Amino acid sequence: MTAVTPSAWQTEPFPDSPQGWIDRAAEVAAVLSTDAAARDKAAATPYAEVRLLKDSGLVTLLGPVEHGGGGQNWPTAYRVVREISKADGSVGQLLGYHYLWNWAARLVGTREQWEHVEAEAARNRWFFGGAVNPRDNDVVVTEDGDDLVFTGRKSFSTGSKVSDVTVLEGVLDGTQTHIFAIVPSDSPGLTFHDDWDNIGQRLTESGSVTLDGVRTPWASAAGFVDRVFQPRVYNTLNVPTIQLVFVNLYLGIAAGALETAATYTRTRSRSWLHGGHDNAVDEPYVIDAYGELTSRLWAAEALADRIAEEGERLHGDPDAVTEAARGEFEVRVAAAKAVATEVSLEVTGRIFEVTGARATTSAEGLDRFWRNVRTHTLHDPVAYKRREVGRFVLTGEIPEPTWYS
Amino acid sequence: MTAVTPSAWQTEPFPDSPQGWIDRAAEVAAVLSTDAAARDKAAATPYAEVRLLKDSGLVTLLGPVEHGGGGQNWPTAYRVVREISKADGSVGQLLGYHYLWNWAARLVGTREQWEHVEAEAARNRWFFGGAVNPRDNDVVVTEDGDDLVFTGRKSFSTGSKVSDVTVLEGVLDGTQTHIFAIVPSDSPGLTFHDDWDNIGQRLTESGSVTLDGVRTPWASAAGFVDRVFQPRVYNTLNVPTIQLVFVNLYLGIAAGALETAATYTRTRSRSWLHGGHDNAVDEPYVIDAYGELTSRLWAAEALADRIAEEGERLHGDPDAVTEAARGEFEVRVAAAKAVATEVSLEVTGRIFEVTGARATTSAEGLDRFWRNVRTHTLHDPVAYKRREVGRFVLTGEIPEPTWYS
Amino acid sequence: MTAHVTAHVIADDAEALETAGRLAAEFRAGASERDSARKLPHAEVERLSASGLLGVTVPADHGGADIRHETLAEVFRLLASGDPSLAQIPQSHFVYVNVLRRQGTPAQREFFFAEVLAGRRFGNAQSEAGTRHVQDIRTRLVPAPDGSFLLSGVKHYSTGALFAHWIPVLARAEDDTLHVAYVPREARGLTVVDDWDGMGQRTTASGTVKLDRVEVPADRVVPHHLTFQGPQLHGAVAQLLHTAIDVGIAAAALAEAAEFVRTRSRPWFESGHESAADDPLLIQRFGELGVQLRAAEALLATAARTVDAAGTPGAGLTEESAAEASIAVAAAKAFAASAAVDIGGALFELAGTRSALDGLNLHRFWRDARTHTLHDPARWKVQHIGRYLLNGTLPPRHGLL
Amino acid sequence: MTAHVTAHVIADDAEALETAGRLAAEFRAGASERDSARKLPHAEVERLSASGLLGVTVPADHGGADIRHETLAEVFRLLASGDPSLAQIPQSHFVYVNVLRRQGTPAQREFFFAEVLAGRRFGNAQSEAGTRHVQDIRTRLVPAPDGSFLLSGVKHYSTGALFAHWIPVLARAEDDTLHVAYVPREARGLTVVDDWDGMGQRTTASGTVKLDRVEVPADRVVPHHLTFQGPQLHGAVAQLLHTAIDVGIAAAALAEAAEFVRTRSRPWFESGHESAADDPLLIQRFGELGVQLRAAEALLATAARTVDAAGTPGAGLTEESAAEASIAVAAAKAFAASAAVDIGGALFELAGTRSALDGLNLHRFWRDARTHTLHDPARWKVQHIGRYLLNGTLPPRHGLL
Repeated sequence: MTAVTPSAWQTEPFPDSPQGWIDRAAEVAAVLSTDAAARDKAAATPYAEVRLLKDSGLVTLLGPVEHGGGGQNWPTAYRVVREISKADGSVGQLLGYHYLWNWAARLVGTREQWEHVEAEAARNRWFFGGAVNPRDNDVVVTEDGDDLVFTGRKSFSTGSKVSDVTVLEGVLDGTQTHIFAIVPSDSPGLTFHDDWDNIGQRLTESGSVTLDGVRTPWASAAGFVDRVFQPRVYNTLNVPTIQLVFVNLYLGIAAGALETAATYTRTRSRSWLHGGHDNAVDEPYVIDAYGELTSRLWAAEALADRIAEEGERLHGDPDAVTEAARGEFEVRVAAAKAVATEVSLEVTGRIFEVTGARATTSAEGLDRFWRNVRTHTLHDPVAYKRREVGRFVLTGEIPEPTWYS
Repeated sequence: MTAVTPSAWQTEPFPDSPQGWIDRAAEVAAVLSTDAAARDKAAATPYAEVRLLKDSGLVTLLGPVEHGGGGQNWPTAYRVVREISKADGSVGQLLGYHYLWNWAARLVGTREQWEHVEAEAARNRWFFGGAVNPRDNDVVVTEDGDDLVFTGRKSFSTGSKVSDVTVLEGVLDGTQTHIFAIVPSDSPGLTFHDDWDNIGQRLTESGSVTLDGVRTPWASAAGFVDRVFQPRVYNTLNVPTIQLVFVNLYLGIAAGALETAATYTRTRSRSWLHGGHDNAVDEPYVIDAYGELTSRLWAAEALADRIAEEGERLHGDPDAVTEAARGEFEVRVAAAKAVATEVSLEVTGRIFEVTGARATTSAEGLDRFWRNVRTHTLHDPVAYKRREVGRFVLTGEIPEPTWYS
Repeated sequence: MTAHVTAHVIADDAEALETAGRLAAEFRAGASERDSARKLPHAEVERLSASGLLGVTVPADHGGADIRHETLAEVFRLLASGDPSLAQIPQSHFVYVNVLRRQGTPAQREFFFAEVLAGRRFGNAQSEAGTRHVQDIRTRLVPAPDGSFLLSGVKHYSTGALFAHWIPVLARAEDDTLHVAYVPREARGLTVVDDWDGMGQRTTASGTVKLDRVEVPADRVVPHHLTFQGPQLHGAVAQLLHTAIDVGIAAAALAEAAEFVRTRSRPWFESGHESAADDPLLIQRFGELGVQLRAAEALLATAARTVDAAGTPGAGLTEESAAEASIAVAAAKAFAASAAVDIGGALFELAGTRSALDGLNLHRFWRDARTHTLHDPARWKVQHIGRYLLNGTLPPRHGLL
Repeated sequence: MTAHVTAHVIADDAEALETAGRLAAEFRAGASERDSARKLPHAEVERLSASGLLGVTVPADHGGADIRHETLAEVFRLLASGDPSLAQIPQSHFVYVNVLRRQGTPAQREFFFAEVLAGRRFGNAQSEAGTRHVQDIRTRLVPAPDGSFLLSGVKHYSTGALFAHWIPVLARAEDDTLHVAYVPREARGLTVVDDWDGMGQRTTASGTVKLDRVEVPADRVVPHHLTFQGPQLHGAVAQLLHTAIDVGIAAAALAEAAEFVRTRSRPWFESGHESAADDPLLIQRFGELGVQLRAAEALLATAARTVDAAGTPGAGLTEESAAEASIAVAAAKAFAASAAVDIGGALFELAGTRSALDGLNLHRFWRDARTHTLHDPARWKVQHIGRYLLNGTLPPRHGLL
């Protein structure tokens, strides 16, 4: 980050309302947007960006008030992710994943565990990373007295070097049992590799991780009581909860693209020769394109917000979550994912039609929005999200919980 | 209507919550759907249908509780319109327009006027029609002592013969002043013609009207004090309020089409020869189409509901409505209209691809959904709705209030 | 036998095109009325016979013009731009002329090609209801002791049967192989029921054919299954004609929309123009649909040329050239289907509020397109195209590809 | 003068196609690396010259092959399927050969056609920044007392200029009419600045040409404005070549996606298949994009044939045939632009998560398509098509239609 000065927020009190937090996020976004294109090109490790998230208080948004957290809920967190993603999709992703990893204790852990984790996280303004790519089945967990030892490799992580703590995931040796645990990111044996070099989301530090005997107490294994996992339906809310982070990430990037393009069209685009218009903003087809893209984006945003509220009813009473309720929530999130994927690819691809040929200069970097969406929307195929929705409306079938549904 | 029996609702108390009213509407829709295709073909005057709306209490949904109304607000009314439109777009339109004409007193009238009208309407379960097509400038209002006399013709009306009262609109002779007044539908000089014969919305009684000296007291001219109109910004909320009726009409028809098609696919469609599937519901492409259409529909519904809430903040404090707030609401509604038009045409046209060739038999009448949407979406060109949105995001310009924006 | 028919014999491709253009213009005049009154086009079908168009695929050595597929596709496109139902009626006629070209004995060819050149029409009796899928055919040819057959079954969606002199019936022999039995329209035990009630293509008379122990001499039976034992264009040609119908509907709908806007639509008050035809947003939509229509037309012509270039069975046709022809036609059909439905629907947003009057019957284009494009699912064409493109998988051999 | 060049002379259309196919395959190998390193294709441009492809539109009476536009379009499509930047470099070369064909004096034609057959290249210097719109040209030819001219101005987006032997400069004469001055690359006062920094088409070297009182003899100036005083195909041909580039990008992107899926993609765990290439949802998407690509290809070929059939100025070309050619090309271009951008983007959803690795550089197709399709706005093509379709309005005569 080229131009971060010590943040004014350090001395300011926390916002006291959801809207206040969204406004705070917009202020952070304004700082990020000043050099977003240049930072995308440089693709440096985002230490300064994470500093900004900490200074502004956004990292503790979901944390308990009594320990210095913001005491907000998921609908606000999603809006904050969207706001940040308008300026910088990478930082939006880092923050959104952080919220989920921070919440992982609550999703999977016992009450004692998550109360402890959330208190520590809020007090220390921990930034969470994760090494939980579930398509790699190559982290083995072995027991060594009262400790667990993680060994293996994950091909993708998030946050890695910029995180204070990392959520690890592995399979207990000789079993089918997955174990989650939170360890300090500087734990011995935990090595983050510098091999994330993708066309988009370039600052997310999503490279591979090696776990060479990373040690953590058995007692920190989330959700285990006397070394036996205590399953709840609520565990499986991890997927729709993070997928809705993705949705808001895409919608934020799309909104940022549209705003950036509108500024360009307003201030720099030439009108076309036959138009009889002096300015590009007066061309009917330019106006029409903005109207069409905006309308679709607003619909997707409304769906994302509504589903966040639907999810909040589940998060509000975790023990009451039934398989049916979880399944319907997952289907709704799948629909939002389908719509958000479509609209964000469309918006980020079509803005060029209303900015014009000169806007393709690399210096402008307007393609970062498309590259960011294009990269992250490959996380899991959207066709299978549509399948969840289609099956539900056709046959009433709810998706079986997996790592992706 | 072929099969209406005296409704059970006459002896039941009113629902006491928005959801209760939506459930009531769903019960009415279930009755309407049993012979919707046959009634569409017959295109008879919908006396029985309006009776059903009255018996079920839906006509007085917005009316004051103390006079026998349901005491609900616009967001619930919109949901009710959507619910009815799932079964029968014509009846959904009749009801939605009824709500608007009933509300016209509040939009344009003085407090004394609207309190009087709403009390009478609720007590008598009036069904409202309207003869207010603003593109016809050919109804002249003349003064005759304490009376106003309306003379001329409107090429479209709604409700006409099935209504108890009709909202008239005309221009005061020699001025540019529009006058609205509510008159009994059997007023002398008011003639509804049987010339509505369109491809869709066939039961809406939208034919032309002749006004041959229709007389009403000057005192009933909405919003006039001492024969001088008292303008408020709130007057101009008529357009976004009715346009949001349209939005919910389209979305209801689309949802009905999708549900009807899903039932057909589930129970009657054959799978295609190469699929290796026994049932059409197992074909990946069939599932995909339902997933895609449902996702888009849900997004449009979420936007419609959110904007209804935004509008309710304006309806809740009419005197506080500023031009800017009205303009932004209008832009939001325009976006919803653009999205709803697109998705409803897509859904009603594409259902055939997932029901198959045999579903095109006239007896099935599956084309009524498309014909209904196609007909009503021609009310005003959606391209100009996109223009409102595009101008707003590009230049911040809000639409000037007209009859269509 | 059937009433005496005399037909002109068309000489070449150019005459076929000229004739089709002329007939399309004639048919266009009454198409809307026939549709709305569901009035079957008996006189028009006779005009078609008399014009000689039904004989243009008879081989040259039997006296026919043997026109190119590119020309035949254009003939269908033109007819459909005039009256889509009328254009669909002879679709199976040409398909069953093709069956004879491929599998007919010399005697069968001589006899039937003379019938065709005389203007006699083939209908069809293929499809069966209540079976598992469209290729699950249960109608049977039961051998009689004298070498003839008895044919029993019920066929639905038999486009053209009502107007036909001969009804080719798809049936299985004792060994389950597919044959076509050419049965005279007035054969004892054969009934055609006019029970087609589609929302579109309303005057195709695609009704039911009932066969109750109909006697069929052995020399009226053709071993159609042999067609599919090697590379074949049977499916490609059949689908090419369907594609041409969709493209014709699309073209007619767009032309009607333009005519309506020029002559009847009011300008939208916000457009700032005196005439609807000057509204740039309306013009833009016409431009978009014009591009879509031109793409459909270009794909149709390309597909037809690909069929022409593929060779014929036994004379240059290979697995690969047959597959490429099938895929080219499938691509054209999938695209044309969308174009026809889109343009049939968009007509209204172009023409404006007044166009929804039922009496104008402008929804016939959409109804026709929506009905006809469901003949067989476009999604399966797309799947076969994807398999071909991604894995080089050749499409299956059957009459729908 | 320029370095000595020797070029093969191509004999006919077939040889042109064969040569283009061969070169495209060669160029494909290094295209990604050239793009990612922004390494200008100097050697490849020389190969193009040597192959004789740059001379194929020289009239037969000057020794050229004078190939059809259908062939020329296919040559560009092939080259672009190998390397889209490399394909764009000679686009203006052919445009300015055409200017000489139309308006060159016999002496100019003799001189320049010999240059072209020898493999020499024309670049371009057309576009100006900071003006009101793209046809607002301010570069001037100022007459000198000896009958020659002095040329001053700054041109941007001068594709090919860096590689050119001759730079045709668009300039206004004293009377404001448009002329083209053919200036040697090494002329005194002429500088080419390699400042093109587009996100796509990165190695086209579409940089800046600065002209500071460059001396131009009178016999190097061609009255280009005369081209637009009657029916013309200048714009249609220029745009046809741009269209071919977009279609080539689309084809290359889809082929690359298929190759990736077949060889590198993992199957999605819910698909129930062992190989990604067997996933029916993936196959379906390939099918959809295959249809879109085939439509673009069919429109390109149809447009090229329409140009060929339109006649030439003074020999059959009419207002109507020229308009139909321009509209056919405009439709093809509008459609191809969407297809190229769509397929370039869809490649990733087909190929899956691993395809987003920056090192694979698979985003080059989208970047190239997105950049090149903005050359001039598709929305205005659509508007002209709409005017033509709805009101019969002939498109304006200029170099972009």
